Formats: sequence, structure tokens, C-alpha cells
Amino acid sequence: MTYLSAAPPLLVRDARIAFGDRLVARDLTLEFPAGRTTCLLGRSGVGKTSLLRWLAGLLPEAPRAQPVAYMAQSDLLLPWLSVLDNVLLGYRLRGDRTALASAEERARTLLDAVGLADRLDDRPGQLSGGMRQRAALARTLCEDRPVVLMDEPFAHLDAVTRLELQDLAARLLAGRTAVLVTHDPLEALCVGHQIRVLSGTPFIAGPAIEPAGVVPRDPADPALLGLHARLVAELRGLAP
Amino acid sequence: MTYLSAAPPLLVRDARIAFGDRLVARDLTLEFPAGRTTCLLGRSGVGKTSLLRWLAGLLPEAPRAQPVAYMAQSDLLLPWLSVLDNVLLGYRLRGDRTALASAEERARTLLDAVGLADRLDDRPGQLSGGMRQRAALARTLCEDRPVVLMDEPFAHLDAVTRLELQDLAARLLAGRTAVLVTHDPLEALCVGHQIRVLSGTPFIAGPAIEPAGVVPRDPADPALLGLHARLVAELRGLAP
Amino acid sequence: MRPLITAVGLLLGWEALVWVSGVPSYILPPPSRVLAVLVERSDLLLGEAVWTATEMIVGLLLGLVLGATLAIVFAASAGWRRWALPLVIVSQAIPVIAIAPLLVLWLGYGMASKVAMAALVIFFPVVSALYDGLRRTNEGWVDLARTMDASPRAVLLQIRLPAALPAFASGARIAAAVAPIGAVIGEWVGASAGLGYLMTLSLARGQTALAFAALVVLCLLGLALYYATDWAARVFVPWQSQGE
Amino acid sequence: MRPLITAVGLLLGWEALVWVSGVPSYILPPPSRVLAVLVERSDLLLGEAVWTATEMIVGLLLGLVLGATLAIVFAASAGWRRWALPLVIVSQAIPVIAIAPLLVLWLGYGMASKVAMAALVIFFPVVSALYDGLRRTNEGWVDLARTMDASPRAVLLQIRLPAALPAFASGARIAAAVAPIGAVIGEWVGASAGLGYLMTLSLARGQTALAFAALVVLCLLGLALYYATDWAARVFVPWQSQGE
Amino acid sequence: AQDKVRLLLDWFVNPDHAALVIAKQRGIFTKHGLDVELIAPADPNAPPKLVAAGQAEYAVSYQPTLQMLAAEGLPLVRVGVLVAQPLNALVALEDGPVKSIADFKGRKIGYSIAGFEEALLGAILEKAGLTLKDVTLINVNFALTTALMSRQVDGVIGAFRNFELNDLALHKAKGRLWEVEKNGVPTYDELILIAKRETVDVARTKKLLAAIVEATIWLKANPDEAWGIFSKSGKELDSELNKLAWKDTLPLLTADPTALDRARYQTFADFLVTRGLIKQAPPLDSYLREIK
Ligand SMILES: Nc1ncnc2c1ncn2[C@@H]1O[C@H](COP(=O)(O)OP(=O)(O)OP(=O)(O)O)[C@@H](O)[C@H]1O
Ligand SMILES: Nc1ncnc2c1ncn2[C@@H]1O[C@H](COP(=O)(O)OP(=O)(O)OP(=O)(O)O)[C@@H](O)[C@H]1O
Ligand SMILES: [Mg+2]
Ligand SMILES: [Mg+2]
Repeated sequence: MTYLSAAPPLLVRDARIAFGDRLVARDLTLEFPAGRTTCLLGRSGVGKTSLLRWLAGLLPEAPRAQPVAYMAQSDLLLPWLSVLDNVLLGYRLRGDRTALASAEERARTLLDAVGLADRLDDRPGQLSGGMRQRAALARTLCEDRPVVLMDEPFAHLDAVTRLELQDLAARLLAGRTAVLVTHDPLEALCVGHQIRVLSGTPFIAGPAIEPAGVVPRDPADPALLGLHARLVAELRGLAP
Repeated sequence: MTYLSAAPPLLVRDARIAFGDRLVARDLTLEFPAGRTTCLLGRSGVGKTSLLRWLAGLLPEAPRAQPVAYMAQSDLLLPWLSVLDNVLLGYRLRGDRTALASAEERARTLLDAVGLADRLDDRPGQLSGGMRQRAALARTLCEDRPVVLMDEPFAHLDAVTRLELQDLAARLLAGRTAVLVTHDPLEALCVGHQIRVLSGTPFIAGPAIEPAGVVPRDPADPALLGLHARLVAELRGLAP
Repeated sequence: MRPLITAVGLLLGWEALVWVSGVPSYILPPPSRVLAVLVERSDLLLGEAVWTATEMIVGLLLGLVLGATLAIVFAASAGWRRWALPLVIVSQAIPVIAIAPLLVLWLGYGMASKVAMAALVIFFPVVSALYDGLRRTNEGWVDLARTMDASPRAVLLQIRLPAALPAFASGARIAAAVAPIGAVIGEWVGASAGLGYLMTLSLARGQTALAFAALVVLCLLGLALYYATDWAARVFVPWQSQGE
Repeated sequence: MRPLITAVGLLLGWEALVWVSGVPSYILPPPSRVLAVLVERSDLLLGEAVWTATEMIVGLLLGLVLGATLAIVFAASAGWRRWALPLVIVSQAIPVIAIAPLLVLWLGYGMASKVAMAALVIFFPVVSALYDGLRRTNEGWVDLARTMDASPRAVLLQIRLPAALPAFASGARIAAAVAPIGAVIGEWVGASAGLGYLMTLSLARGQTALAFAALVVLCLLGLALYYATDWAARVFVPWQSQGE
Repeated sequence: AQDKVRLLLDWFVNPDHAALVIAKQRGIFTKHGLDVELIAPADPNAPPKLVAAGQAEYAVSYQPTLQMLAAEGLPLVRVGVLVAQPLNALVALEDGPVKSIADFKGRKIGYSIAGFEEALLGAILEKAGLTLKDVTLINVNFALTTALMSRQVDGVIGAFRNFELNDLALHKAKGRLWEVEKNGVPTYDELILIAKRETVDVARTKKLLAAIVEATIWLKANPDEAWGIFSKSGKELDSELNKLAWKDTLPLLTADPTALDRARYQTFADFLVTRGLIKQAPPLDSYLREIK
């Protein structure tokens, strides 16, 4: 289930993100290294979602280079499809029957992994908030794309499920270029090959922080503690 | 801004919560002590939201005893109202003009406290996810009710804002009977007078855990560390 | 039970209206007389009702299919929209007398021309409501589909269309309610038949009670069609809201 | 520019249709002839158009107000819904000829009876669409309002109603499109003025070109009213989706 | 083989069509080698146009209508006549305020749109020293008697003498009637048969007229049996009013459907020109065809 072909890096060059006269980013140049997971941290409203949408090619001026899998901040499940069909949405939309048939197995495995094995036929309206988020996560991972963009994918999960799914995600993201927005510095330290903190209006990205070791890291690792403090300080707006 | 009259306790006696043949709780008897904040923890899908809705009188069989302020898991901002008007929604709905006039000051103060002072006239559609959640939080706290029910109120906030708003909430909830669902055991330990873990299907509530000291507690307090481990173990489904 | 009580209540209200307002019975006959005629001429009424009911049902089905197709085409193609939308709007302004000979010329004296006219009246609420619905899909879903490399066609058919089904149901309800009048208007085209014909005939001949008996049958047909459509809409479109 | 190109294109299409299908000009006159008549008789047409436009606009306004009121009443009260909803549905099945004498009896031969008839046609899409919209509010909002001790009235007016405004706009668009035919139907009631009257008269005298000139003016009025309503709907209901 | 013929009636089937219905029901058309389909249109304006467009071989129409359509250039010709006198009349209630035509001054008169009733009324009023400006004209569509009985109008033009008086009588009201041809309007043929100018089939038309003659003779001789046949030919036809009208209509049916009085057409064309309904009278031969 890992992605074998070479994943591309993601490049942002001189980008400008604005809504009306609200400038979110200006002259933004950033690189997300190929085949690695970058975690984005930043105060609420700084522009993380906007950057992710830019990377997904969803903002008007944004280019759309390579296929991506995008998980938005809200779950965006379609109320008229079962959980399984929601997870297979991409394959259904692309209308490739053979791919769809072979993806179904993958979807079931993923739904099992996120703990929804017994809810395949439920409608999203029958799920709890966390279940919905897990279904959306399964859908994103089922897409099997070289680039994966995820906006707060674990926000509604309990601590235990969260750790399990961080592991799952880290495993499935191996070899892909992933950008993951999170509000939990520890989570960023566990699943990210590198971490960038966005701050300011218009925002700028802080230097890449690259904890040692392989992902997923153990949250109990004392080496992460110092970095955690540094990240929180950066978030507070204090230079590291 | 604290609530002065005596807040009532919340009692659940022999309650049954079910959706179709999905039994969420049976013979549930629980008490939430008056004037204190209880944090609910539990695995995703265990029934936290359902219990909160039961307490708010929103489930068919649920009694509705006292006025509550209820913050749902999704923000439920009305897209056609400005942020300020969304916060004042309760007063507008009750149609009491004098109360509305006097509440506006309070709403502005609260919006300032949650960092939205410069977004009063924005529509919800122009806000980021975290901003929306902060607006919903401000709305809930603006209601000034003896009983406050909050479902994952800080899920979309960054670590720093989260701490600030936990403080704010703890201050404003003083003297009220509050039930707060969260997925972060540390958060529960910081803001809750007592903590209960829900587990099982149908769920049962674990024994009340009451950390020492006054809320909001310092998350760095080493005394909380042991309790944290105990909570995570309980979440894992291991008896403490 | 309830619909029956309602019906009896309405009939009593009508009877009372006749007595209180003193409307002459050749303008508004009391229901008692209409009921008598209804029973007496049930044979005649039934025959015409079958004809009109057929027009209504075929017209509604045609209107639904045509309306849905057009709405989808409009949502899919700006070109079509630019050319055909004004045409569709304009089509609603055309009185039957202006094009009745044209329809006969093309479709003959039989039911086809009547159904065509009925469908012309019925299809518009469907186009309009569904097209509106297709335009106001939750943009989040559309964005998601775009990241999944969905073709515009797939977005339309698999995202926008199901999301707009409540709007379609709304349009279908309106269409069902106007189907009777659509059928009656259609009866102005081609040869004389149906309840509308019977009504015109009996009104011109001073048989107001018979005309109102025909009207009662028409109303019952209309109610039946409306509630059938409403029921179908509830069964087949269980999700209600447009957004999340 | 664009509407102009569309209009010219449609006229060319019509001309082509006439030539290709060989429809005789006393059934469907070619646009060239209609335009000539349009210019020649512009005086007459304008006078009748003012009359019909007044009926359309007053009918639409009345229909919007009446429709919105009824929809809100239906959403508020199950009792009213049970009694009046079938009545409203049935009202759509009533052909004008059946109640024309009644309307004249009550409202006289002036514009009132015509506007009443037009409003009867126009108000239904508004009731139906708005009532549908009021029924399918995001339940989360309603629950929230309930925890805020909102009265049912406040929930209806401050939550359900604004949430249903896109549905209202949808109904208003349909209403605007059927307003011209509503006005023409209204002119069936004791008319001696208006485009519908002019059309009937000229068709009876074999002056098909004049009838179609009147029809063109009617269609233009219809388009103008539709696009004005569409514009108003966009401006006053900027939020689009029902849910979140 | 039978010659298939479509014949459009002017309106819904009524006793005015007695000869046609009887000819069909008693097989008289068949006997003359014709398979006639009688089509009652819902829209009274449509039949002449459909005949002109070749959608039917014959239609029942009215002399004034034919003359107006001919003036508009429709390729129609009159090939026969069913009722060779006007049926149209001005009617008021006997117990109403109107005792003579002059009494209409300042009152309301209803009409149903046929295109020329206004002209008829104008002529009638002028004879009584009034003009159209002295009355209010109101289109009451087909509800002539209803409008009259409910006193929303004081008189109606466009009433047929064989129907509307009976209709009033059935509602226990009595009407006062002024025949148009005796009050300033030249006489004309109320019901005629028309065909398309370019394609009139003389042989077939002869057969058709012959069948109509035969049917007319028979039904005048056997009115009761004929009523029985007529009223059973359609469920909606068996009404009290039709039964009363039947008696009044039979004498009005012309014995000679082939007759043509050219002078009558010339006079009426001049009348239409004077009343401003047509600009110029088309040549008589362009729309009259005598089938002998
Ligand atoms: N409307 C509904 N219809 C059917 N089942 C429902 C409905 N709402 C909740 N459930 C079920 O009830 C159970 C409890 O759901 P609830 O939302 O209370 O969980 P939760 O503890 O809040 O979870 P989370 O942490 O994921 O929000 C779940 O199994 C869910 O699928
Ligand atoms: N559609 C929009 N219209 C106007 N302003 C917008 C829109 N979307 C975002 N913004 C503004 O852009 C800024 C960045 O928003 P964004 O959603 O990217 O923040 P974020 O970092 O994702 O925040 P959060 O952590 O709260 O989700 C905010 O000030 C927000 O108000
Ligand atoms: Mg965001
Ligand atoms: Mg929940």
C-alpha cells in the first residue's frame, strides 16, 4: 500500500494569496520536499488552510501541477452516499471501473483501520463527529496520490484513536509528499519529517524544523520536549 | 461577569439514549455537581455528543429542566448574520430589547477576548475554521446561563489560543454547572473540577476524577502527569 | 380519516359561502347540487377524467424528464444557457391560442398536441428549481471533486445533481400542482375532449353545476397527483438540506 | 451586447424555421413580418403593453406577498396547513373560465379581477418553494435556537425564514416567468384591454402577424421581469446554500 | 374505397351541426362514398387556418369570419352553407331596464370574442341613434347568459337566437331579442362550409353537399328520431338545453346547402369595409365557389 513512483516536491514561488483586500500572503516562496511529510503550525487565522487550498490548486490564481489528495478542514462527506461509497468517491468520480473495483478492497481495509468496519453502509448523518472525520481520512488515504494535503485531520479524535491514526497516516504517507496542518505541536513532531510555523499578517513561514529519527516518532521521546517548547514559543510570536 | 445566582446540579436518572436499534446508553444515572465544570472524555463514537444533547433537552425523550447554553460540535453560525449578530443570537431570538442592548457590550468584550475584535462585521463565510469556533464559543459564553454545555469547544484552535481560551472559559464558567466534552486529557485536567470517562457500548461513565487545586490548573503541574496517564489508560479501555 | 374531515369541512365552507354571499347558483352552484350532478353524470365525467388524467400524467412525466434534462444542460454548458434559457423563459409567456394551430399542424388533433402543451406548462418549474439547485451546491464538495480530477460532467452528475435533488423535488411538487391546469390548457389544442372541454362546454351552455362537477373531479385528480409526487419526493430524496 | 446577439440569433432561428418547415404565415408569421407590424402598430402595442405590464407587476408583487405569507403560516401552524394546503393546491387546478364570473361578481370588470386572477397563478410557486425551504432548515440551527429558549415564532422568522430565502428566490423566479401568462389569463376575465386581449382579437380576425407582434412584446415584458427578479434575488439573497 | 374526409366544426358539437351529425350517424356520408371524420376543435379560431394549411379538407365557419380571413389573404373558399341566415342577436333581460335599443345608452354590453361583434353592435347602435361610445363593451367570453342573468351586463351581443333564449328560459328568465339583420346589419350566412382554395375537390364536395341535403331532409321529417340519434352520439350532448335548442334549430337549417347569393356577400363585404374591419373587400370570386 505504499506509493512507489517518485513523488514530486511542492514548490510555491512568489505566490500571493488574498481575499478581497485581506492579504493573507505576499511574495510567498516555499518548498515542500519530495517524498516527505511537512507539518504546518500557526495561529488560528494565519492562513494555513488558504496555503493548503493554494497547493491543491483551489484558489483562483493557483496553478495545479500534479494530482493531489486533499482533506479539507470540514469533512465534506456526501450525505446521500454510504460511508464506503464516500471513501470511494474519487474512483467513482473518475469513472474508471477497473480502478474502482480494485480500490474497494483498499477502502474496506482503510475503513477497518480507522475503526469503521461495521459502519460501511451507514449514511454520514448517522455517524458521530469523530467517525465522520475518520471516514474523511480514509477517503483521503484511499486516493493513493503522490501528493497528500491534510487540514487538521485528527482534530475531532480522542487521544488514543489519534495516536493510532497518526501511525496509520505516517505509514501510508511514506514516500509521498505530504503537507499536514495541525494545531498540536506534539503531533507535528511525531508525524512530520519537517515542521514549519506560519506567523504574521501577511504570513511568512519560519525555518524548517527537522527533528531527528524516523516517523512516526514516539511522543514520549524526551528529545521532542525541547522542540515542543520552541514551537510553542514560535507560535506565541517569539523568535526561537 | 460571573454568574451569581445558584446554579443547579444536572441529574440524569435511568436515561436511555438510542438511535433506532443503536443503543448508546441504557439505565444511565449520572450527576453533574452544581456550580462545577465536568469534563467528559471518551473514545470517538462512544456517545459524548449524544449525552450532551440529552442534557440540553434536544433528544426526543429528554426532559428540559433549566436554561442552558449549548455549544455544538459544529459551529452552527448563521451565514446571513455578522459575527457580532451571531454572538447575540440568543438575545435576538428571545426578542428582549433591553437585554439585547445590554448584552451587546458583553458580546464585544467576549469577541475581543477571543481575538475577533476586528472581525465583528464579517460574515461567518469569511472566517477561518478556528475563528468560526471562537465566534461560537463567544456566543455560548455570551448567553450567561447557569448551565453550560460545550462539545469540543477548542478542537480547531492552535495550542496558544487554546490555552488562552481555556483560561477565559474557566473564568467565565466559575459558579456555573458546566459539562465540557474534550478529546485532550490534559485540557480536561486543566479546566475540569472533575473528569469522567465514558466507555463501552452502551456506555457507562467511569468514576469521577477530581484533580486537586483550583481551575484553571497549570498544564505544566507535574501532579497532573500521573492523572494524564490514568486517563489515557481508561480511554484505552483498561481499568485504572 | 383526516383528509376526509378536511374535505367535508371544505365542502361545508363552500355551501356556507354560497348561502351567505347569496351568489346565484348559475355562477357558483352549492356543493349539494354539484354532488348530485357528480353522481348523476358520473359516466360522462369518468370518461373525460380518464382523458384528462392521462394528459396530466404523461404531461408531468414528460415535463419532469424534459425539465431535468434542460436544467442539467444549462448547468453544464454556458453556451446552451445563453441561447436556450431566454427561450425557456419566453416559452412561459406564450398563450395557447397563439400556437394551438401550430401544434395541430405538427402533432395532429390527437392527444400528442395536448400533452405537448401541458408539458410546456409543467416543465418550467422543474427546469427553474433544479437549475437553481444545481447552481448552489456546497462549494466545498465541488472543490473536493476537483482535487479528485473529476470531469465537469462527473461533478455535475455525481455531486451537483444529487445535491440538487431536494430542489428538484420542490420543482416537481409545483409541477404536479400545475399539471391539471396544464392539461386543461392543453385541451384547447386539437380536438375537443377532457374535463376542460366539458367545463367550457357546460359553462357556455349554462350548465354550471356540471361544469363544477367536472372541476371537482379535476381538483381531486390534482390533489391525488400532488400527494403522489410529494410522497415520491419524500421516499426518493430522504436527505433534505442542500449544505453539509 | 450579448443579449442582443442572442436575440438576433433567435430571430434568425425563427425565420429559418418558418422557411424550412414551410409553415404558412397565417399560422406562424416570419419575424420579418412581425417586426414590420411591431414598428407599424407600435402605438397600439405600447398602449396594451402598459396595461398588461401593470397587471404583471401588481400580480407578481401580490403573489410574492401572498405566497410568502401563506408559506409562513403553513410552516407555523399544522392546523392551517391541514385546511388550507389542499385548498391552495386545488386553487391551481381551477381554470379561469370556471371562476371568471365569480371574480367579476366580486371584483367588477376593472383591473382588480385581472390582477386577482394573475396573482392566483403567480402565488403558487412562491408558497410551494418557500414552504419547502422552511421545512428543510438545517436542524442544528433549530436545535441551537431551542436551547436559547426561542419561541417557535422566533425560530420561524429568524432562523427558518432567512435560511429559506434562497428557496424563496427560486420560487420568485418561477413566479416572474409565469407572470406574463398569469396576466394574459387574467385578461380572460372581462377584458377590453391588454396584450392577451389584443392577441385573441387579432387571431380571430386572421391578423396573425399582429397577434405575434403582441406576443413578442409580451415575451419581452416577461424576460425583463424575469431578469429583474433574478437580479433582485442575487442582490438580496447573497448567501446561497441551505445548510452550513 | 371510401374517400377519407376531415371536417372541422366551428366549435363544440351542438344542434347547429345537426345535419352533419345525422349524416354521419345514419351512414349517409358512407352511402355517398365518404368517410367523414367530424372534429370539434376547442379553439374556435383554429379551424379556418387548419383548413388553409391543409390539416383538414373542410371546416364549418361563419361568413364574416371568412370574409375577414380572405381579406387577410388566407386561401379559403366557401363551398356550401348550413344556416343561410344570421343567428346572432342582441339580447337583454325582459324584466331589465332595457326595453329598446336606445335604452342601452350608458349601459354595459357583453360579448364573446369572435372578432366582429363590435362591428355588429356599432351598426345596431347607430340605427338607434347611439354610438359605441355610449355603451361600455365587456368581453365576457362564453359566459353570455351568466353575465346577463347576474346583471353584470345589461345586454349581450353574440347570442345565438336558438340557444341563449332557451338557456335563459331554463334558468327561469325571459329574454328580449333584437335580430341583427333587422337592426342595421346586412343579412349574412351564419354557418358555411369552407375549403382550401387551391385544393377544392369539386366532385367530393358535391357528394358531401348531397349527403347533407339528404340528412337535412330526413331530420326535418323525423325530428324526434333525429334528436334521439343526435343526443346519443355523445354523452355530453344529451342536455335539456340542446333538446330545447334542437326544436328551434331545425327550421333554421337550410334546405339547399349549395345555394349562393353573391349580392349578399358583396353587401356584407362593403359593410365590413365601412365598419373598418377590413381595408379592402377582396374579389368575390377569390373566396366564393359555387358547387352545382
Ligand atoms: N442521528 C443519528 N442517527 C443514528 N445514529 C447516531 C446519530 N447520532 C449519533 N449516532 C450514533 O450514536 C453513537 C454516539 O454518537 P455521538 O455523536 O454521541 O459520539 P461522540 O462520543 O460524540 O463521538 P465523537 O467523539 O466522534 O464526536 C455513534 O455510534 C453514532 O453513530
Ligand atoms: N472565503 C474567504 N473570504 C474572505 N476571507 C477569507 C476567506 N477564507 C479565509 N479568509 C481569511 O483569510 C485568513 C486566513 O484564513 P485561513 O482559513 O487560511 O486560516 P487558518 O490558518 O486555516 O486558520 P484556522 O487555524 O483557524 O483554520 C483569515 O483571516 C480569514 O478570515
Ligand atoms: Mg484552517
Ligand atoms: Mg461528538
